[in-house]
Amino acid sequence: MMNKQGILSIVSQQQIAEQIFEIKCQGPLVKSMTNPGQFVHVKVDSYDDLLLRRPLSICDIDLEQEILTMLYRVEGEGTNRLSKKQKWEQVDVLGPLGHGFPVEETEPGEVALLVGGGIGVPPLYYLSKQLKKRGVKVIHVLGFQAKSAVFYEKEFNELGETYITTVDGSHGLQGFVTDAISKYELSFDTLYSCGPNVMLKALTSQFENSRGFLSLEERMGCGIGACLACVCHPTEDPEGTSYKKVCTDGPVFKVGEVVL
Amino acid sequence: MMNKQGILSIVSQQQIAEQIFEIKCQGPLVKSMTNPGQFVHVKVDSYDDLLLRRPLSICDIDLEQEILTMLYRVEGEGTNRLSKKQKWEQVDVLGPLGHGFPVEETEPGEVALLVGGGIGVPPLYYLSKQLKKRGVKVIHVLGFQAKSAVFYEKEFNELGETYITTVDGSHGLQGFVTDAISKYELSFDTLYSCGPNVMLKALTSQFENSRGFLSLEERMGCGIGACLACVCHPTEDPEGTSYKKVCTDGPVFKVGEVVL
Amino acid sequence: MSRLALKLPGLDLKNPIMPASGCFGFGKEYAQFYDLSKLGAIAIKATTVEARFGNPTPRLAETKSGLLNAIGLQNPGMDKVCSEELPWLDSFDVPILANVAGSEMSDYIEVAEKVSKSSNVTALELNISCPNVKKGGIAFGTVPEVAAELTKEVKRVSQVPVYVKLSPNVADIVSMAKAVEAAGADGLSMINTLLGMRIDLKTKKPILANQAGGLSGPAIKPVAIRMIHQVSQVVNIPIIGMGGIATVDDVIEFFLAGASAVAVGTQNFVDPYICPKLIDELPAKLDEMGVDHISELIGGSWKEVCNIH
Amino acid sequence: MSRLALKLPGLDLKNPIMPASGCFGFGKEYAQFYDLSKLGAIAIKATTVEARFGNPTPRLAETKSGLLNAIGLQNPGMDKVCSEELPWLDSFDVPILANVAGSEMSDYIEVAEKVSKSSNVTALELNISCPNVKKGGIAFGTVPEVAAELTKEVKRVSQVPVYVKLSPNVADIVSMAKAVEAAGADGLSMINTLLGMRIDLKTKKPILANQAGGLSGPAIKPVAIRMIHQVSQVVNIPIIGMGGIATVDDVIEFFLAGASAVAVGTQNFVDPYICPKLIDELPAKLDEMGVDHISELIGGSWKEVCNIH
Ligand SMILES: Cc1cc2nc3c(=O)[nH]c(=O)nc-3n(C[C@H](O)[C@H](O)[C@H](O)COP(=O)(O)OP(=O)(O)OC[C@H]3O[C@@H](n4cnc5c(N)ncnc54)[C@H](O)[C@@H]3O)c2cc1C
Ligand SMILES: Cc1cc2nc3c(=O)[nH]c(=O)nc-3n(C[C@H](O)[C@H](O)[C@H](O)COP(=O)(O)OP(=O)(O)OC[C@H]3O[C@@H](n4cnc5c(N)ncnc54)[C@H](O)[C@@H]3O)c2cc1C
Ligand SMILES: Cc1cc2nc3c(=O)[nH]c(=O)nc-3n(C[C@H](O)[C@H](O)[C@H](O)COP(=O)(O)O)c2cc1C
Ligand SMILES: Cc1cc2nc3c(=O)[nH]c(=O)nc-3n(C[C@H](O)[C@H](O)[C@H](O)COP(=O)(O)O)c2cc1C
Ligand code: FES
Ligand code: FES
Repeated sequence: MMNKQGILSIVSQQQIAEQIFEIKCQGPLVKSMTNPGQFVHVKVDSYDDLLLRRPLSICDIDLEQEILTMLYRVEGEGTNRLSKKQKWEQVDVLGPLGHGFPVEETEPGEVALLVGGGIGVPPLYYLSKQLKKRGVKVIHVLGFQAKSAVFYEKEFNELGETYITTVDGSHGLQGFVTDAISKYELSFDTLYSCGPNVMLKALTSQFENSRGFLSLEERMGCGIGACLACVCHPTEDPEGTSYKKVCTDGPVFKVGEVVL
Repeated sequence: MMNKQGILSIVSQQQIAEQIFEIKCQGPLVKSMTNPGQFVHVKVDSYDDLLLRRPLSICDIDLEQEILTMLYRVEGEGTNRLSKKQKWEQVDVLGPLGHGFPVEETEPGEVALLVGGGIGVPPLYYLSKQLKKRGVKVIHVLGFQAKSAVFYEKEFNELGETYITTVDGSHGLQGFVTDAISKYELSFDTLYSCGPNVMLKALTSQFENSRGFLSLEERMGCGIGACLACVCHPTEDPEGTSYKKVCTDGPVFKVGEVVL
Repeated sequence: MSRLALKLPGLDLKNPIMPASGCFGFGKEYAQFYDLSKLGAIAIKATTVEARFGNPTPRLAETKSGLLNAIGLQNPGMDKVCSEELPWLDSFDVPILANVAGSEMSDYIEVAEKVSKSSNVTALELNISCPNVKKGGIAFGTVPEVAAELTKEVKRVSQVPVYVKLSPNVADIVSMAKAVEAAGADGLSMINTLLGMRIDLKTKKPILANQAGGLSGPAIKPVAIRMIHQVSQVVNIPIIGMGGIATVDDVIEFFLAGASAVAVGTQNFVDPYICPKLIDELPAKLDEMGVDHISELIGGSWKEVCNIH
Repeated sequence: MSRLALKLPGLDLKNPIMPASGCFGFGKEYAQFYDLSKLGAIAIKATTVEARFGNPTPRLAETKSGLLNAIGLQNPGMDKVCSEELPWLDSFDVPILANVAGSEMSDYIEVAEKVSKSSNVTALELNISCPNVKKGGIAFGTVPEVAAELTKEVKRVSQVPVYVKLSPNVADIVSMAKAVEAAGADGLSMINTLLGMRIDLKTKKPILANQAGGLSGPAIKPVAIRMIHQVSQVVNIPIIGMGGIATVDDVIEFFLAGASAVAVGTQNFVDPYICPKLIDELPAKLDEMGVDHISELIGGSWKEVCNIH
């Protein structure tokens, strides 16, 4: 029997880019959050007009102080309400959930390319820290819409080479993450990525034969594998009845493992 | 065109008896709240799971500082949420609404008997202050369940004679307000009362020929006379199609005017 | 023409926002808050042949994101409505949609005939679905043949276009809609309330004196959207959409589902200024969506996209 | 006997709380959180003859106090359910209510026959009302004669008592209930989800890939309470009540309406510990209400009060 539910206290909340917030929460539950790429399922408040929890990635963990950092974009009512919460208010968190990025697939000394798009960037931060600790060389390519949406550039830079792209060219390279990879001729032993589906598809077609891991997003109900809201088809049975659940089999899958 | 809706800031909130809270709110809307016995319609918060406003009586007004005092009992979800609100948070108030107690029906020098039961006590406070200002002699009879539920005894005592009754006898006279009126042989020129229906019925049968005014309660939708949730029958047509609306024709009616 | 204006049978709308029947009385109370001429139209309270007191109280109970009501068609009767309420409304520049109710078919015909002659009533709304009327009423709203016959009879006597207000308490809303369209309805209103109940844990009895009541408010919006989405694809008459509208986003969602105008009910009780607020907020929302005229949104969730301009 | 224990056909309940079908899979996930033997029973996910993938994603959309789902009967098929899921559940001391679904009458019969032979399945729940199955399915749930025939056929082959799960998307729930009772149903489950839809303002399309979905959660509770209140007064078979249960007060409200046990659906997603929480909280609530045994509450909103003790 596990206890995966806990009440965490907000120790800080701040806006770090347009519509993007960083929230840090503290509590004993954080002790179990060791795997980058896992996520937590957050009940923003206790009002019943907004029923479901919201899945948010683990962006960073301070195991000693039991602090979980999440970065989120205000999308709709749930994230909007979360952004209004003050220091010392509480949130109900279920987690850690899912299978994260396999750090052990990259040997010390090898190169890992971490590619993030928009609000897919957060889980790469905890991942990068752990890879670096293991002695892996990390390269980051982070894509955003515009300069105003860029966040954590400094933080990633401290861990390794970091290339920023923006769609409108207002910061870094103009274009998509794939443009940066081509332009700077980035090579790697393992690819780790999280971001919008179009980006993951582009990466898959470019690197289908590489060792790579992609983190997917899907609307979730339970977050624990019971409701079947978040299923996808495995590549070997694209039309059949077999399936993978993003919440428990993922959110991280091998490149080519599931139909995007 | 009137503006009867305003956002008031909570300037204090405290528990004053078992389940009973006193809340003071400030804002320009308060300027228009001159009539005792009127009520305000309060939207406790902006969450949609609790749709309707809650009717609460005006208990006291500080016109100069624009402060409205309300006393309320935590009954269900709405009043429960209200009780959790902190100083400087805001509430959305519609009011003042309805017809209050007619102060002018009692001449200076006459005696007014103010009889309140439980959470019907609050509107009598602002009424008593105004009657006293007019030179009317005020006597209060306030009935509660038990000592733990008694509130504002001191405040009423400062305005005039005050008799407390409790059902279990733990404070004041044991019994009902009508017992106190009989026992102390209280006589009066005008009766003003607010409280549970059984109490109003008892008073009506005892004083049907006296000059008296009763404040009624009914579940409300709009609070402004449009939805017909709060109707009652006038005494002269108890089975017919004519009706009075508690929210706009009342909440205060003459003794005997409507069917209780 | 304004980007909010729409022409529906009998309803020349400055904008697509109107208060829903039963949630606005005959307008007097709200006229204290704002100029009723701002509204697209007004759907007035259900009118019956004789005056009615309605149900005993309590008549309201709250539910999660919803409201149960059992008012029970309280109204002063058609004579008084025609001699007092409607003349008073005449001073405003706003079309009136008169809600017609009854227990027998003959009641509807009598009210429709009389009320439709009033100079400022520009359309009727047949309330065939009021869940709080106990005798007869229900059958009209759930049997397509009966609804069709009623529509036909009322059309025969009405001086103005007739909208039929559909009940959501049916297995097959499409058959209902098609039946009344075939019978001559000029438009549809949907949806009326869902039948519901709440029980008080202290008294152990239903909160409403009438036991059951009609559920309205945000809780029922998904049911309304689904029904309008289904019906608007198979009928050729316009739909006035309603059920839980509280924000300008809700208004847009109803249009995308297939409504050509909307009515706001319960939210008037929460915010008496809601209708003018929605009217004021719509243009900015259209800008944000890159839409020139609100009519471009009608049925947008199922129509093939055609970017003409 | 414990004050929470109840005996229903095929269901020997330690307490009246069970997870609702489709909201608990086959129990494995929740077994990580608590001991499933604590539960009154478990209603397992709908089972069909063949394995099904279900609908494309997105399969969920939130609404005010509600949840729309269009999972689409995804399940591994009856053979796998009987060879893998049910044997795994055998290690718990808890009766299993097996939810049976299909597109044709013959599917239901085949699944019912096979599944009811499993040693730990103590009752069947006929899902005649799943709103997400497109062919056939709907008719079973909305036409009393068809539902009755299906019930009769399934009763003929089933080794265990049969509960029929009613759809709320009907005009007359009482006729449905009476028809299946007359056809031999041992109990009723109600309600399944209401049909609803949400449209995304950005894409202008329905959020669910399936367009419409089933509405569950607190938003639908008043509809469930109303239907159970109506039905429990006219049938002599027990009702498993569900629809929006989230608190112990909700459980009591369902009992007062006329339910003899309750199922919790959507709330499992919000709080995986909800079922054991409700079970733990019930005794204190009974104390507060001065009730010795939970069965005293059944139908309390309409039964004459009789204070025997
Ligand atoms: C595994 C996983 C990790 C995620 N990590 C992050 C993160 O670190 N930071 C971040 O900003 N966002 C993240 N997301 C997306 C985030 O969950 C949604 O943006 C958020 O749920 C939107 O909620 P809302 O109430 O603001 O929006 P609404 O649109 O009002 O939400 C309505 C419903 O749709 C669901 N929903 C809406 N958008 C998404 C989406 N993109 N993915 C999944 N469900 C969605 C919501 O959960 C909710 O149930 C993650 C999603 C998944 C599946
Ligand atoms: C004119 C008037 C003045 C009032 N003044 C006061 C006051 O000064 N102090 C005070 O404590 N209470 C007062 N009440 C009663 C107060 O409105 C209710 O106690 C309160 O609305 C309960 O809300 P709730 O959400 O806590 O309870 P719930 O039971 O959860 O409320 C559910 C619904 O029922 C309605 N309701 C429940 N009880 C009552 C009731 N007794 N009267 C009217 N509606 C009710 C609520 O407004 C709400 O719509 C007054 C009522 C009226 C009509
Ligand atoms: C208190 C109340 C009274 C109503 N009275 C009527 C009525 O007289 N005639 C009618 O057709 N609909 C009536 N309705 C239904 C509304 O017009 C509307 O169809 C329904 O409430 C859904 O809209 P909403 O969710 O915006 O309230 C009434 C609704 C409420 C809440
Ligand atoms: C995601 C989801 C899946 C469901 N699947 C089934 C199912 O397979 N069979 C069934 O009879 N009911 C199914 N239901 C309906 C529930 O069992 C229940 O009747 C309904 O959700 C109302 O209860 P609730 O409001 O507590 O969720 C499902 C509901 C949800 C939310
Ligand atoms: S979210 Fe429920 S199975 Fe994945
Ligand atoms: S509360 Fe609406 S008429 Fe009185």
